[in-house]
Amino acid sequence: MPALKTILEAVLLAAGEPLPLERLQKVFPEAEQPEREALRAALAELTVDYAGRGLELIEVASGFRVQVPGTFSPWVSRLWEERAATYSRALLETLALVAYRQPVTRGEIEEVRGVSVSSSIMKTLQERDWIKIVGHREVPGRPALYATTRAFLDYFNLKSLSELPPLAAPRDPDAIGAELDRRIAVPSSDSTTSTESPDD
Amino acid sequence: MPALKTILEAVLLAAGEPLPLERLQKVFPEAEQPEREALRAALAELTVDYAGRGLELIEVASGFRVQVPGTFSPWVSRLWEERAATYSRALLETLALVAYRQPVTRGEIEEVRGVSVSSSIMKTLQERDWIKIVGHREVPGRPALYATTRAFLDYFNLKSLSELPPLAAPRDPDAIGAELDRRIAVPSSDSTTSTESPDD
Amino acid sequence: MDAIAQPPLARVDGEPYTQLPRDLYIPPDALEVFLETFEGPLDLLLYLIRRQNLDILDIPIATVTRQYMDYLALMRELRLELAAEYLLMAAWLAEIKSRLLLPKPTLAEMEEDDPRAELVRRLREYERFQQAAKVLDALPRLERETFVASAEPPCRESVRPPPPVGLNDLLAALREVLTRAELFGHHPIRRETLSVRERMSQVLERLDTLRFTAFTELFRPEEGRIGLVVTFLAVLELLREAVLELVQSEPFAPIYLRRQG
Repeated sequence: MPALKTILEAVLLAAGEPLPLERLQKVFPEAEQPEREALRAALAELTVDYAGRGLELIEVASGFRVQVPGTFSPWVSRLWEERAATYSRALLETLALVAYRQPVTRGEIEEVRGVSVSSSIMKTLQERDWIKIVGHREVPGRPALYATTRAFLDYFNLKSLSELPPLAAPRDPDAIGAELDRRIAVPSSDSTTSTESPDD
Repeated sequence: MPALKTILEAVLLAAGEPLPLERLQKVFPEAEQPEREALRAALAELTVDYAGRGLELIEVASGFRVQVPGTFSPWVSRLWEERAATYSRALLETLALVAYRQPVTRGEIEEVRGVSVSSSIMKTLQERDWIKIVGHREVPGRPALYATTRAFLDYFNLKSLSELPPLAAPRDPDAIGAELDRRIAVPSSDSTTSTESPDD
Repeated sequence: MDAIAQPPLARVDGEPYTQLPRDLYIPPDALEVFLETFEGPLDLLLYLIRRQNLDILDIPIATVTRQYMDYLALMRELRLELAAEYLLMAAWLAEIKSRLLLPKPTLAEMEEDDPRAELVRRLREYERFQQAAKVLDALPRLERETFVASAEPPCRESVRPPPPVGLNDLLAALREVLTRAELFGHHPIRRETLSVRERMSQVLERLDTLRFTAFTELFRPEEGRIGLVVTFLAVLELLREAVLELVQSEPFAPIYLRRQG
């Protein structure tokens, strides 16, 4: 019988999608299923084996995946005529709002962005399986609540939402109020330009 | 820049289809395209690297392809297992009767169940290696006597048949406890006692 | 903030415009592109503020409002369809401006929020998510930076696993069948000692391979009295059911068991 890590390598490459530990266990007959710890150890060995090679093993939200590292994209992307899809700012802003604010309604997204969110953006995001409806807010109209999916995390090479880069800290509304009070303490017309340097 | 064979590895793994030499050349910028001979040499190196691993490099009609060797098919094929079906009630009843009344003939099973037992059920149970014929009753027709197997005990995590749950199974102790608590809580004048009853 | 590189707002005769012309003259076809460049009134306002290197916290409302209205007027002049949000923002800006111009009458009303506070809050909030969108876009993602590595699998045919069965399913099935049997009343089932029936199977199994065995060899002293009794009962039951027969060549000779027939 081949070594555990070799079997895992074969299975992960044949799968072409992330596999959770449970599914890796299930490729073995019932009586021979390795413990999760043994699997983790073998996967760690593979990770080391792949250093400096044309492939890498990473863990994303749906499990373990073998992929070609980003350093090879200059060569790999020349394989295909089409360039990788780029997404509009509107789509990315909407996705960012769902990712950082989930679960969130379309109305709440529109509130922050100050414009209506086009249906085609919501449709594209759902068709890509990056966002999905996870429920409804119990207010009149029962608007749908959107959240990101596991496929979203997989696609962006993330294991969980906590791996998203932190959002710039919100400015405390009280602090904004205080700051404004200080600046306008001397009744001023709004044309007065502050001589203070911007604080950010 | 990574070694030529590493780039080829990355490109072949990302492609997911056979790539002819011309396409492998084209993943390099025009000025840097390696000679076909250099490519062939690097591919030969990869072939050697993959010996004893979960992948192999082969040349097929339309080019070079990375594939999982056939020796791994026992594991890989379990990746795409269909969802397990469920057994019919008739089959479970038959199995239960063999387990609790063994050794037993098909006629005896039919007598208790009140309907005939299909041959396919007996065949399925024998193919699963849960029951087997252990003898014949010396009556006209010499009907086969069925008993459960060791594999049956293994599957249900039993050391012996005596560990089968007794027929008149006592009620789940937790359920009994909850029931008692509920009954005790009612006569109590103190309304706080009811909050102490465990959730069920 | 001004360090953030702006994408070209428009291309006019192939020339990229990263800054809107100061005199606000924009060729019509470029303005259409320009309108698409902005993601809404908040985006446009942020642009105006950044362009003049102003602090969001200290927006000169009069100036910004005037500029904003100029843009809007121009767009309408060109009969570009303006989203309602732009007009709503214009109305809001006008309201803020008018409130700022009003004298502050009493001390109690000094507490009142700066009319700009809500606008500032929304601008800052939107700015955060503009930033987040950029961060998200910069993450390495599949099909752009990284690619799923796959190798041709050796086989594609799927395996159908046998159905799982729980012990409880088994017990439930038995209860059901026995209840049914009792209902008809023909076959009262009495609970038998399982171990005897199990031993019956074992004895038969043994005879299946041997055909013939010494009676004494069936007994295992290590099983103790209970084990001996169970084996003995099993043998008796098998004899009664005419599955086995006992063979003894002469009195006191060893007793053998063999399958009937």
